[in-house]
Amino acid sequence: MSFIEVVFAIAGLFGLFTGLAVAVLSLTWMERKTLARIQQRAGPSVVGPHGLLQPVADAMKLATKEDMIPNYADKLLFWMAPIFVAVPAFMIWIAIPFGDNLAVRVLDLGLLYLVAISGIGVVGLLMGGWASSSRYSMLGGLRAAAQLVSYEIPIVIVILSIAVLVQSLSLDAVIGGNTISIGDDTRDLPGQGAIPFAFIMPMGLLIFLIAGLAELGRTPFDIHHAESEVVGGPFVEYSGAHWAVFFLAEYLNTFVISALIVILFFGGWSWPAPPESLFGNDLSSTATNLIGGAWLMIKTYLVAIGIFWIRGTYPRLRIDQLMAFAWQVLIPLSFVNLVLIAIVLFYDWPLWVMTAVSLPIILGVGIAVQRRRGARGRPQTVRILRRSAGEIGVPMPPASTPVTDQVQAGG
Amino acid sequence: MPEGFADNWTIIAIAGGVGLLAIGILFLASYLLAPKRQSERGRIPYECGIEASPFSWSRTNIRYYVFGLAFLIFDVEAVFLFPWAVIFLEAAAAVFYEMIVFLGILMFGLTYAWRKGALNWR
Amino acid sequence: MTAQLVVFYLLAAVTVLSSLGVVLTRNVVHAAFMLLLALLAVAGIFLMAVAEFLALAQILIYGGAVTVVVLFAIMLTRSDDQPRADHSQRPLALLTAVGVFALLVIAFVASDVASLESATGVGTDTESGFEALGLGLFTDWAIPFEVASLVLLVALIGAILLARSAEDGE
Amino acid sequence: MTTEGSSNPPAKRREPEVPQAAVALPPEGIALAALLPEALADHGVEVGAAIDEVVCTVPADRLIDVCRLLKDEPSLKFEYLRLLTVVDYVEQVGEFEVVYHLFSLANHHKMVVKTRTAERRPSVPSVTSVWRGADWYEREMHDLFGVTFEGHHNLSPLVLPDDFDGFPGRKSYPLNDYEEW
Amino acid sequence: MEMTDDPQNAGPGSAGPIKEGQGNTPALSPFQRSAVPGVITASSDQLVAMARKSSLWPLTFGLACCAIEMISTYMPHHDVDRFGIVTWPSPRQSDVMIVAGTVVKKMAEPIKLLYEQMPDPKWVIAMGSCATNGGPYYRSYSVVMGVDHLIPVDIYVPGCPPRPEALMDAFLKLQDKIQADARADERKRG
Amino acid sequence: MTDPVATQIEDKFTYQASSEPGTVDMMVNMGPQHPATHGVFRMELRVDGEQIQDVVPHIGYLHRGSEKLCEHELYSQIITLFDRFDYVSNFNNELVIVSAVEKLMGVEPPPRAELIRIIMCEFNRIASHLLFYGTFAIDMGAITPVLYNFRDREKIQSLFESVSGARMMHNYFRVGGVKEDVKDDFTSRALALCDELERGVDETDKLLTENEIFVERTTGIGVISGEDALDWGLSGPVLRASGVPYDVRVDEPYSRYSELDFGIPVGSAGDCWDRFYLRILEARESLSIIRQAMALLEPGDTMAQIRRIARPPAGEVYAHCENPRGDLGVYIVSDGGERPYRLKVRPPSFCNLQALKDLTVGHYIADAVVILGTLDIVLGEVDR
Amino acid sequence: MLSGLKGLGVTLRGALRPKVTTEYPKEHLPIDERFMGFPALTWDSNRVEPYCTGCMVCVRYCPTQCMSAQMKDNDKFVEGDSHRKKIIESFEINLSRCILCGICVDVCNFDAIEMSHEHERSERLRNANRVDLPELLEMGKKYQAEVRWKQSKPSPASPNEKAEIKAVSEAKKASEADSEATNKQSEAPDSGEDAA
Amino acid sequence: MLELVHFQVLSAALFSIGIFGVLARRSAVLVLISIEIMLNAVNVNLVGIAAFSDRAADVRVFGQILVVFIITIAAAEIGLALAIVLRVFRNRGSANVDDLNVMKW
Ligand code: SF4
Ligand code: SF4
Ligand code: SF4
Repeated sequence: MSFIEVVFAIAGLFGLFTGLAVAVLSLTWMERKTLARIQQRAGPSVVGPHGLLQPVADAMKLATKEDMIPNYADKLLFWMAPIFVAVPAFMIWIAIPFGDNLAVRVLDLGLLYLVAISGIGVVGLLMGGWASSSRYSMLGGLRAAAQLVSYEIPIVIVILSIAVLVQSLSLDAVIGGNTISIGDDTRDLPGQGAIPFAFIMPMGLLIFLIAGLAELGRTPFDIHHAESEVVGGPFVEYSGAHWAVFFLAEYLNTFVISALIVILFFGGWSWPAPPESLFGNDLSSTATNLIGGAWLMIKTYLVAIGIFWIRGTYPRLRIDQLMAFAWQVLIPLSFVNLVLIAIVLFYDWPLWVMTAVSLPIILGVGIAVQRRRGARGRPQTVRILRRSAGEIGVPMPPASTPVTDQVQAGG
Repeated sequence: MPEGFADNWTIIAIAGGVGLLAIGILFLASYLLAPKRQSERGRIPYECGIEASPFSWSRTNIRYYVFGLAFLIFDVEAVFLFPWAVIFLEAAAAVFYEMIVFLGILMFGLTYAWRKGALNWR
Repeated sequence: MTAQLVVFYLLAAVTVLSSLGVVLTRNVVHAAFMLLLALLAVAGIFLMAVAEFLALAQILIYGGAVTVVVLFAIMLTRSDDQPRADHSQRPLALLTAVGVFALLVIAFVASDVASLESATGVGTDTESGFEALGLGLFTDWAIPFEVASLVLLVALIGAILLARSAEDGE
Repeated sequence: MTTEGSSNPPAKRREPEVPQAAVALPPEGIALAALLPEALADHGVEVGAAIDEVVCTVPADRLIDVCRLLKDEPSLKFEYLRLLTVVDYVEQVGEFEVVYHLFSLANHHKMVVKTRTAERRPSVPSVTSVWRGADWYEREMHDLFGVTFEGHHNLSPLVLPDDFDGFPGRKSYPLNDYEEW
Repeated sequence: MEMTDDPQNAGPGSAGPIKEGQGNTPALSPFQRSAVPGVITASSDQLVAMARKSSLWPLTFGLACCAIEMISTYMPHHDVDRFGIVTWPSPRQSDVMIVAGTVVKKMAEPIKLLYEQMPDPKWVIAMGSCATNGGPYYRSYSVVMGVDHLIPVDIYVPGCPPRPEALMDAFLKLQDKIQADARADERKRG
Repeated sequence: MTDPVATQIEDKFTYQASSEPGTVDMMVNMGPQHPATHGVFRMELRVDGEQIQDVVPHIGYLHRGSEKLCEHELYSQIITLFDRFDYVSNFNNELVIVSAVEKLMGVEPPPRAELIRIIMCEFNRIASHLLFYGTFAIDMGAITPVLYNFRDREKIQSLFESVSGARMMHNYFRVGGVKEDVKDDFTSRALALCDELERGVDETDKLLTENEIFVERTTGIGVISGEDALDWGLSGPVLRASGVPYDVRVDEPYSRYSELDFGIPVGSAGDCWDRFYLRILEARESLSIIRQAMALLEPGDTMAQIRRIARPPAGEVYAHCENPRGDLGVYIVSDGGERPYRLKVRPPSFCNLQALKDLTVGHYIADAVVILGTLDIVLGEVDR
Repeated sequence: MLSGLKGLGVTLRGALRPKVTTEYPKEHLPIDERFMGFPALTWDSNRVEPYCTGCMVCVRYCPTQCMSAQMKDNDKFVEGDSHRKKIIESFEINLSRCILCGICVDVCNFDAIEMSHEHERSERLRNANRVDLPELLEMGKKYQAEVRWKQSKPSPASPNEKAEIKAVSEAKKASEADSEATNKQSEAPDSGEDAA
Repeated sequence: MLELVHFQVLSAALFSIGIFGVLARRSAVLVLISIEIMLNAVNVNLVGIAAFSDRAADVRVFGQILVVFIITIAAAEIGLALAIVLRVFRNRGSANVDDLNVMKW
């Protein structure tokens, strides 16, 4: 690599960083707007048109806010923890394909790279939690570590299932398909242009979505920064720029998980293919990439909105339930998924077998989980005692009869 | 050294550097622009308004460790799975069954842990 | 000096310094983080030897898992004797370490392995290299591979048993 | 007041012409008032009434026995302690009065138990052993009036800051002056 | 409990001359303190002030009855999120402390501590008559007669409790104040 | 951390060795400023990992000395202080003090005034329960219910405003009646509001009650038996969730509750889910009460003929009403003056809070928050 | 899982409903006419003076003692233009102490004080909300205009009016033909309380 | 030019640092960490040899395979050893190797 290339690379990567920062800002805006919409309120609307400048103002404020290090804190680790969380979150983006051959780097081991790099963030959270020297952050850091660690496994296994399906660790192959030779004959492995993996591996999608939510620490898995319990968890003591970096990392991860869901299960930039009738089929590769990138972004944002929507609806789990869910449901299920897909490929069954087997399993597990966890609500243990029926209190005076009629009338 | 290898990793290294640098710039900007007048008292760790005693260690619960360890084991397993995932179709059939046995053994471990209640928090 | 060498020295320096940090720091948690740093740098060293898969595996296992396990263990065993973290036999240990180092270096330099040339070898950089590793692993090394699963199983079960009984108080 | 007047603070406190609230016991109250003197015969209890409550005054040293009896005796069965409070009659008679409002869900009747303690070193036995719910009430009253509840497991300040000086519930404790507005 | 020696609030009958310039103003950044003042900050100050005032994050913190109306202010009908106001549970991430309710002596220390734990720049809104001067509890033995005995207050919102609109009005006035302070700073530096 | 002094302090304050060798419990302090303590409540938790070993509640961070103040205020002024006890259900509080004084004076308010009071109180009960659902959901991490509930609460408040002139601190009930009659459009407004509230409560019900996570988080958490609950002096929904059907509105009917037919939801599990669901049902019953009372509402006086400055006879009285949080009572000793000689409130949350330790020990930190949420304390009334 | 999805449905339905937010600085939630804002003194536009006589009843009954007032002899009464022998000289309410209870309004016998609709009075100074007579009257006038305020019972006649009435009735006695017109004249002061 | 000896010297350095750690540190956790460093030293060496050997490609990959196994063993070792340390700690309230000499816990 020549010097010039390095300079270009640095410039380009800075560009990427800026782009991602903007994406993060837009994501925070979108989250607030989505939640506001759900909650029948306006959301940010005063700062800039439709509140679009709100994230910018927030960012500027955070950058110019005092950045303090608490007493008793382990200063170095405290200072470094956000970096440990944010830098891997950024480095993941090297491998994300935005279009045909359009990634910062097309890595042959892309999937492994993703898995390996994203694992480092845990340490950052634990570090931040420990270094803050506050009980809440300690609790939060430990919770974060236990949680992220547990939900990392299903993610890894689902990614492995995808790798099995395309027989490659390259993200390009995930989207574009792959051809391998087995003995004498060659076999085409599916890419997502035709049929997104979501239809082949619905189980994988579900596991990935749930585990992804948990990796992000978003409701219903936000126990590590649960405001009502640990007041922000590992971030309690962080202020100003350091906190902003944590925040950035969190949203970068949200973005990455949304993008991964799109890339792994919804064909990334390639599905549904841009209607050729509209553009003709001799598009320049730039145009294809542009459209593909736009597609990817649109889908990613849609997934992100879905994540925000879930955030707006669900209460959070408790730590034991969370861990039990990971280890007793998600991990076994993800292994089942992996073995299933491997079997399907090994015996050369058609791929719809996978779908056909997955759906009943999902249903069965869903029902089993419900059964165990108090299915449809729980037995109603509350009953209503009425004075008119003499079940409670001193007996009603006889004069009450007309009133009862009115109850019936009033509904 | 094979084609693209050095480039890939140089870029990745640069990406790490750029990430660091960008965050460093943010920190620097904050250092320069942000006011600093925190009192000694203000730097007491937050404890809901009560003056916290110094605190850095907590003896955590053993359960954390069990989960961490199980994660470690499964991570190592994933390291084996990654090469397997991309070759088992091309390789001999034995490779496929080998991995099934391997997974079977580890699943046995998981079931054992489950039975032992190690996967329950309580 | 080629750029390669510069990078190698850099990584080696990080590795050695942070390993030194691991054995010298008084703060156990710092030691754990230094370990993380050292092991990540080792991953870089692997990359210098064109072992991409190993580097990523190293990051995967040491970057996430081992560090977390070690940190959990540290947080579980807060001993009140921080200042006494080191033995009194430090000089002795130092002597041994230096001795071993000298011995090893002499052996390495003297042996003819050192004279091997050219780093053109096959790594796991490309898919084919990676696949070669996989094929080797699952065909020639099939038995050790299964044994590895048993080792992992034993580690899991042993740790669970130990932890359980520790938790039960007995 | 027309009844025995035990619940009345002594006449010293009032001008004679002050009107008294009329007693109107509900049926359960009348039944209870009939029952009580017998049930508590050997405890030196005076039974009276105030508006719609049966009131009985108990010497402090018999308080625990009486309370236990009131709670356990099936025809009384006051399992619910509604309120525990202290009234400061120091200016009138130099005594604090501790008032217990009881309620029985089973028998659907209610009553008031009262006991007196001297101004200096006021202390009455704690009823936490009878009703656990008395716990915080007693701590609060200890804070505000300085009445010691013997046998309470922890009389540390509850509502007041740890370093608060004085007993602000007492009549003798002044209000803040009208300082600034 | 100690009281600060704010001359304005000292002692009884402090209806003394009303002093200007109280409340919180952010400390100067090194740029502003530097040898060549105003070189870089001349207009950036205003910009920063704009950012700050558009992103006032209050501490999740309610003391008494006023807290209920404060919560109402965050809720759909009023929705201060429009102004970029969202609450954060930790003082480290908040800019504004809304003292919504009665400050009793036992609570004085925590409030002071929380205030100090907030990073600079920070502001305080005293909501309701209790936080302003004791309100209905002005004669109570355990109430601090106004939170300004403990920490500097920027905006006082009268009312018991103030309507949500009144609190929003206070936020707007606080925004004005932030901008005006920045402008004044700039003018001072020339 | 290596600082010896720090270590020393740390050892002194941070740890309490538990019985097991080699384990150390951590003290976690929650409050007075903590998003989940509903005000300025503070509890110290001794936790082993995540499991709570001990709880020490601290109250008094809102002790405003109002009982003492009440002894120095006219009866008419006391009403304003009562508004501020349980600041989430102001009307219910006002009802207690005015009915106590009325009982002492032997005054009967006119029937219309009584019905208006009942309507207001029941609306206020709903408003209070709405706040409960919302904050409880927040405690559990669900952020939307609170906004829906406050949306509805705002409408109740605006109805209050049109009746009493204030959204919260109404000072509307008077000894002998209410301050002024409701406006002409009150009936239609209130009935329309009832329908809206019904929808709102249903929404909360759908959003939370059956959600698996919610059920999982609340079932079997913070269980207290009926006997223990009585022993602790709990009241209100917390007591009824444990299966004790005690509700002042039916056990000692006051005002005109005896003419109305309504149900009292009673639980049997005594856990958090029961306490939550019971309040949902209670809100529905309140709506039915309001509708009945509206039907009974007839034109007439709203104020009894008494002198403006109440001067009750000497004596002592205990009056209580069913507050959204439980049995709110007031004990007044009158010496025949314009001001009470002694006034003491029976604060339901204060009593309910006492049982906290029994409820939480053995659960997780997250459960403590949930349990505290279902106790639904209001610090203004706990500390007074 | 299914009931959890029901929750998603509820939130989705919420998202589809119109928002309820009022854009505060631009619009304001409707304020009921009964709303009790800060107390204000009413202005008798008829007599061109405040209604308040400085009788101090409200001051005495105010639970927070946030008012102070001073009365003086009414010059207008001396001149015969007003029925008020005494009139308020200075009146101050510390609005930041006032708890909006409305007791002062209840106890005032002269309709002289009203709970206005004023409520957005945030200030940067602690004592900036101590408002004095002119401002209170301003607030009162605003309020009177807003709600078309009416006196609850007519004021008695002032000395001049009395004299006039007397004169008129004497005149009536003298000439019975014009009785209607004189009646109107004497009633006029009682009805026209609307603020200008 | 990068040569095998670079890897070997680095490996030697890491190994001796590990040895120092094992010998000098008292805390069992730190001892285990040091062992981890030693194992990594071996890995470095193996990887180096694999990369620089002139055997056929599919044989040279064995060095890396060995590393995979070492990583596996290292992980299992540290997991299990730490569990033992925890167990000892629970029983004896100390995680110092000195205190482990009595094997009857
Ligand atoms: S100002 Fe009024 S509403 Fe606010 S806290 Fe004080 S008493 Fe409560
Ligand atoms: S406002 Fe009314 S009560 Fe008050 S001083 Fe004036 S006239 Fe008297
Ligand atoms: S409204 Fe109440 S507090 Fe305010 S001035 Fe009138 S009487 Fe005083």
